[in-house]
Amino acid sequence: MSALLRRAWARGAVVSSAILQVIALAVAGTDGAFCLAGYDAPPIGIAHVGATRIPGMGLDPLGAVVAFALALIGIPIAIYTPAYLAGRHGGLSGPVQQALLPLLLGTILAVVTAQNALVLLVGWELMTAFATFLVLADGHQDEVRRAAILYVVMSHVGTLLGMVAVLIIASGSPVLSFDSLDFESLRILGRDMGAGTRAAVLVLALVGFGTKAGIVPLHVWLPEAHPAAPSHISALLSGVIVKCGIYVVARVALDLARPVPFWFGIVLLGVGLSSALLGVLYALMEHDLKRLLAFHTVENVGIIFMGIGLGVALSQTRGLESVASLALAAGLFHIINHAVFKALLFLCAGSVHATIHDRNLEEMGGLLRKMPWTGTCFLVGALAISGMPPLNGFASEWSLLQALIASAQSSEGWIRRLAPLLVAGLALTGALAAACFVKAFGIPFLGLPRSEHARHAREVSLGPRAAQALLALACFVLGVLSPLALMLCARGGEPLGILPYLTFDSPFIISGSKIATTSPFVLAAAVTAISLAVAIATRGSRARARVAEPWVCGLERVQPRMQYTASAFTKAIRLVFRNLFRPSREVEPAEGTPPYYVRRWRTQGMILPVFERYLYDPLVSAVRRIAALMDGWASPSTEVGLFLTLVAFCVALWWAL
Amino acid sequence: MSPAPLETRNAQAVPIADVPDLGDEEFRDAILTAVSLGSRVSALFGHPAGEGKLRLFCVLANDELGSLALLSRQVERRFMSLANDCPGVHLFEREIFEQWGVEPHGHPWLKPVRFQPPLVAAGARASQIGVANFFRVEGEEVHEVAVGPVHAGVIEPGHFRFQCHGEDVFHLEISLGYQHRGVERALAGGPDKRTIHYIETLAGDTTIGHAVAHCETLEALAGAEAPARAHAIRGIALELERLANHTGDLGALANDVGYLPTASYCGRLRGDFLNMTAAICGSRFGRGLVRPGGVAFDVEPARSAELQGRLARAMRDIRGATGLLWETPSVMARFEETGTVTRETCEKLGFVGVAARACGVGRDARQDFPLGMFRFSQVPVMTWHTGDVFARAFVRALEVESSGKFIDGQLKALPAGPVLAALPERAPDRIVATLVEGWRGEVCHVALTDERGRFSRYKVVDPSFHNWTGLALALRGQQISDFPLCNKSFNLSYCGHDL
Amino acid sequence: MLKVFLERLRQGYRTSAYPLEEPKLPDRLRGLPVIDQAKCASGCEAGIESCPTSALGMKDGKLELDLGRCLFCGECERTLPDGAVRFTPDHKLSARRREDLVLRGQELALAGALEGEMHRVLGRSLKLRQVSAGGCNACEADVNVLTTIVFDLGRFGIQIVASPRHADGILVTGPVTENMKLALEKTYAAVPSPKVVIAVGACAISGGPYIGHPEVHGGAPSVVPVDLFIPGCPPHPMTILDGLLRLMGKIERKRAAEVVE
Amino acid sequence: MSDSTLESVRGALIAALQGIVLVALAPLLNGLIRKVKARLQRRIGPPLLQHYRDVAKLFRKESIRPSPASWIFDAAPIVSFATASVAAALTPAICALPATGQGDVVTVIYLLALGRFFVILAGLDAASSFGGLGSSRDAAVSVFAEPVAMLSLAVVAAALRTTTDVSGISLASTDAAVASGTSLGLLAPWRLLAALAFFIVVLAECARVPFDNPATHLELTMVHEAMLLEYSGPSLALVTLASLAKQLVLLSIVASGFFPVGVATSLQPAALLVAGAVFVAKLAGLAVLIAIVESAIAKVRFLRVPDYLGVAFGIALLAYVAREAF
Repeated sequence: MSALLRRAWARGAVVSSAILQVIALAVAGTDGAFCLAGYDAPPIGIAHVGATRIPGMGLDPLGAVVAFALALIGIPIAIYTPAYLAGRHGGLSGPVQQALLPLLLGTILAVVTAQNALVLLVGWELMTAFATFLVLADGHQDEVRRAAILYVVMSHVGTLLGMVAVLIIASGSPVLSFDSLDFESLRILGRDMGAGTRAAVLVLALVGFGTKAGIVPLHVWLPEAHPAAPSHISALLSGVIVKCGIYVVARVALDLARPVPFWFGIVLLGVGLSSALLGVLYALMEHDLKRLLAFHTVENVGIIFMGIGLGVALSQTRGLESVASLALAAGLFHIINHAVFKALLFLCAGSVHATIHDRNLEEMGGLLRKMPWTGTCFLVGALAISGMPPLNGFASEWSLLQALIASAQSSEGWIRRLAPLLVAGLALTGALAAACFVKAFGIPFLGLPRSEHARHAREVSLGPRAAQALLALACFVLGVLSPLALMLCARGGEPLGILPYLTFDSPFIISGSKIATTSPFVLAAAVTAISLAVAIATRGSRARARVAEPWVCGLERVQPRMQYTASAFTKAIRLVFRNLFRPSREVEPAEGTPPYYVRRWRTQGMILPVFERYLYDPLVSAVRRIAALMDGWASPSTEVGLFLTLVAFCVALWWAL
Repeated sequence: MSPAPLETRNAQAVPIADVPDLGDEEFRDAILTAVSLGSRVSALFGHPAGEGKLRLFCVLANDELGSLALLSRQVERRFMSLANDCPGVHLFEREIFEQWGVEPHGHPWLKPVRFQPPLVAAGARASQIGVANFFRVEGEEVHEVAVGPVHAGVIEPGHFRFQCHGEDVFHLEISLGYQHRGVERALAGGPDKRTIHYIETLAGDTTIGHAVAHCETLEALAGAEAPARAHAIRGIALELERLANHTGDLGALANDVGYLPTASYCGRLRGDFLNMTAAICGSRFGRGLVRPGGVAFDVEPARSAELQGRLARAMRDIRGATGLLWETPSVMARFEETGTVTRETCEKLGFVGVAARACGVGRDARQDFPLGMFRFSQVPVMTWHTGDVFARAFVRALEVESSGKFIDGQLKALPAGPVLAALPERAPDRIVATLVEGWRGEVCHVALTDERGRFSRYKVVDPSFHNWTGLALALRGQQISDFPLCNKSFNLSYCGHDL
Repeated sequence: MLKVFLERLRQGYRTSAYPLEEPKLPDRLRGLPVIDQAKCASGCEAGIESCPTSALGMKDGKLELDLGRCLFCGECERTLPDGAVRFTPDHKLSARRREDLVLRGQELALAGALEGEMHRVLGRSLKLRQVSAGGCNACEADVNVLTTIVFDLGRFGIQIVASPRHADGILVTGPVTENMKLALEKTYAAVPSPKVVIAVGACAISGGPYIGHPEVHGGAPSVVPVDLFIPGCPPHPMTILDGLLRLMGKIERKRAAEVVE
Repeated sequence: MSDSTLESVRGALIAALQGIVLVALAPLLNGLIRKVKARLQRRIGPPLLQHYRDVAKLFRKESIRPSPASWIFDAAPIVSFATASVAAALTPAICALPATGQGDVVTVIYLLALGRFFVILAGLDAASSFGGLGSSRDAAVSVFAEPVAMLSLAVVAAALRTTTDVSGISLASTDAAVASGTSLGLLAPWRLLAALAFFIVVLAECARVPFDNPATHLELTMVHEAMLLEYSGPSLALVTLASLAKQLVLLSIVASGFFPVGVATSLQPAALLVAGAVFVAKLAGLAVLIAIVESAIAKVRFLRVPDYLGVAFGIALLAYVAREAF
């Protein structure tokens, strides 16, 4: 009886917490939307207690973009979570997780509404802490713990660097107080920095906070932490927490340290392009579904940085202000878009994992027929992330592409020369992403099941289905209304000094004097109309269609083993980029002589994780060596190390104040 | 000292009793010794010896000496497999197992050859075709590609099972038998009115090759010889068959790499050569031409003159058409270093015909074991050393040239006389092995007669039987999209293998 | 590149004008046999035995030749009384019904076009999947040759396609071995209707030289319904082309046009 | 109705009309390529209208769906046909008016990518090895083709200091050609190089030699057709039409996007007539060019396809350098 009661109580707590979350996030989202639309914030909202603004906090258009993204995905996640928590075993209990989640959401909101560096940094640290707990929520296997530690360590090292950047700006002030760390004061200080100091601030901010954003080569924690976390946490991690990294980079480097020199725009473009390309390339080689999605986060962060970087680089070119605004808007819009479709994909991946308990694509197959809702929603997400019209990914990618093409008209030689390469790079990224998602959808969801688990897959319950459907719908709506969304996002440039010169005559058509014209709405309408017409015209033949075994050259029947595997699907691409991947294969070949007949032959292909091998491994061993030197007075255990960083952080803060 | 194998010559009938009957070890040693001295196994087959026993006959061919050797041994349920030491016999041993239920002990890869019903009444049929246990390369990323028996092109049925990773082929297993019509079984007890038709349809594109081998066999058993004019016409027909098929193959190779000019010209020229055969006998494949005792159709002077003219024109055109292949870099890029078979593999497994000559092995029965017209008029052996698709294409092109010269020479100097002679009775209790160089390679017919001179066993070894393994090996580590090209470069017979 | 075009000029234009012109065929070609019952008066029973596939028979005292079994070897020309059976170089041999192939001295009822809906659907575009069901590769080769420039099958809207799903019918060669039976059934089932089956060669029609073998099934009709029979061993490519064109109604129509003129 | 509404309605009508006409003509264009190819081999070849007969037949035939397939299998032909049709409506062809509402070339390419996405999925849906083989190859080809396409378009837009809008390119080209006739002229090196790069992409995207062999029967060597092996009846007709339309769309980008000579800039019947004739002539020229290419070179080994596209990428880069230099 008591057990039953306890379970009912737990369930009730989880559900009511979810409802509260939905309400709170709805408020935050409305707030963000209002802010972007240029209206005053409504009387109750974030960064307010009642009608009073909390000191050191406040929403501006840049933060509003992330807040809006958080609301968009937080609500479906809240709907998704209860059923997910009910269905799993072990790990943190449901109520505890459900209690941690609002805390995490709160700290995220604190980060994006902070108007004071101290608030920002405290919020940031708390966000990291809560996120770590939630990453650990689902298990205590070594790999999960390792992932969490990697996340914490990298996050903290990054934070330290970022903090130094903030402190450099603040160091111009005669006194350090809470008020002197207000953004307003920092902006004034920032304006007077010397070129060298500014450069140091920009680079430190990018490296420090960019770690959280997962820019290459600081991305290595992402593919470890995402698969380890429960899927809705992965969704939040990729959807918003990573974006907070971008947000803080933009805030510190582009806002507080203004005016931003031109070269930093180019740096951002370079970082963006390399993250985009490397992210998608590693994603292609992945056959762990969640790791694959995590690598795509790296890619999309890259795209976002490209947009922001182009905005920065063009903002100083006369005559191209509207293009700069478009580029920035595209980048910020992509923050929202990526949040939406990545959350969608992670939730769907979670649903798949919940039913077949596997993340390996090679063990899946035929899931669309077993899980039509989840499969279809995943397809929408896959189409969106691949930039397929008329979904939201298309709108932001297309806008960025147009901005890049238009920037070839810049009088600035660098940008003009780089623009076509960037166009090609972005196109390559898009094409690779499409190839990757053809794989990520096609291999697990189509064809025949490749394992017993996959054969017995079942559709998830109503809650998760609704959450997924909501996000899929959001992909569509954001795509169709992208001109409107772009105009709103352009306002996010205001705090960065990239003024929103973007106006479209219609909320459905993107056009301008320097860019081409497109209309996801018209495309959607036309493609849908023709599809419907054709579908209706040919419905008779489909209704009469005969179901038959696939053609296997006259053999009895097709076997699952005859389907392409995930790794085989991208083999050709792997070979082209072999210098990057360094693919190798372990073969246990034929036994015995002569070699003409074989008895047993086992093979396993792999790629070399270049960054881990050549960047981090030496680093780690160097640290180990230093730690060994210090063996006499400090324990080298990771936990203590963690503790020490926290202490160092607190000391630094205290000293700063 | 064990009894030596019986030395004999091509198409020479000898009493079965003269063939030494060896013990297990002796049989094995004799074959291994001979192979180490340069011989290869042309045929190895079983023949029921009564009392539940099976007598294995082995035909060893020594290309350098031009001699054949026969040996045999009696087995009951099993015998020591030779396949590990002499890989060339692995298919023969599997065949023996399938036909007679006698197990080659220690065979590394004992699978059905053609899924045929056993020749012994009590034997159980092998497993169902197409659902066999195919070799699997393990590893989660490996997948299979199954092709056949119904292929995309207009070709014979066979099943190919690739173990792949994307474009890469780890392993190819070839499973044949779809064409099995039971010809060898039906040939026993002959010759009768259907025999020559069985022979002519063993492999439809090698009608002349098999028919010549068969007729030489019968003539040897009868102790007679066909007239000289018939030999010349047989030679012409044999080389026309080679011309037509080689030309067709070159065109097909061009077609497989999507190179249209040569593909279309060769497609047409192949027809021209076939039509020249039809001009001689009315059938494009030479059906009804070669008959025991000679040939059924004469080539009159007028016909010969016309043929010479047609040949000259076709030869000029084929030179132009094939020349394009070697001069087009995009074609050569596809041909070179594709589907390579090393000379060592070739020698170990005993490939024959174009496949062997393209590995640099100068093996050609027209030169090594000449019969008929080839005793008097020699055709040079064409080889190339690279063992790849290019080599097999290039050797074909060279042979087209030399065959054209041979035909032209024969047409200009046809011996006078009749074309058909009546054959005397066949000798009883004889064995005869005949090797003829068909266009694919060595066609081997072995006939054993009973006490009335009828066939108690008629064994046919199509050149394809030796070479199929070569195709499987050529594909290892290749790209799967090159398979059609490799396959065409070997162009092996399915029905010749499946009989 | 230049060489390619020079060679093209030299190779010349080779497509036969069939069916507008009669093809030039070898004088020794053994095509349509003609039976003269009168020559059999002196007794044909002895000669009949020489037929390797028992295509020859006596029914009601009349000589009968089943083209579906005939290998066109010409043996009967030699063993029967002179002129009882005479092979002409006429290549037109195909028939729509199996029984039409049995000659008793009457004119061969050549194949007519597909009827009704089948003709409307397939009359102007016919894609075929070839199934080699135990053939010796001669029929296959002579089908293959139809796609060369000489016969240029494509100009009639006929094409050999890779997938049975894209096909409108199957073209069967070979006697249908036991090992190929399933594959043939599978292929037939894989073709979307309406579909046709074309049996090419003596093997595919009756089993050819392998009639009676337990390893084979006696041709395509024993497994699938056949719409067009093209006899021969192997049939001359012109015979096959003629059969296909008749099936599509392309030759009949040409005749009609001639009549109008 | 206001002027601008009228304008956009008229623009939509023109676009719809163009879409219908181009989709209707697409089989003819391929018929022409096949005919020329046949002539180059000295054969008669299939009738020009054979594609229409094939398609008409397919609409009357039975549909078969493979047992493992999901709704993707049914949807892919429809989506690919719809996207190709919309692309045909938007692609540069006969007229270029600033206000027709015809979109830009980049959108056209994205639309085609959407169709391709579905077709590639359909290849995986039937669970057969050939489908997977075709899908994997097609995905790889598209990965390397798309950047080249975008780069060459960007080069043209950048060189003309305009956008990738159809009208933008056309107007800038015609203006420029009239104005200077030199560096912005129709035969400027950058334009020729960019067009060449794009043309190579067209060959790759449309499964033509040297990337694919449209005439092959061999599953193992196929790229595009391998994905479609399971389709039959109306579905096959739709995917066939879609790929033919895609070919025409891409070729019309070459014809009227890269060389917008003769493109009508007003809606006067005479101008449209001339523009139509010029367009048809340009397409016919491209068809002959494709036929010649297919008759003169062999198909490359599949894993060499990226190399060829890499060369195309180099050419597009060169175009860019050429534009900077001259």
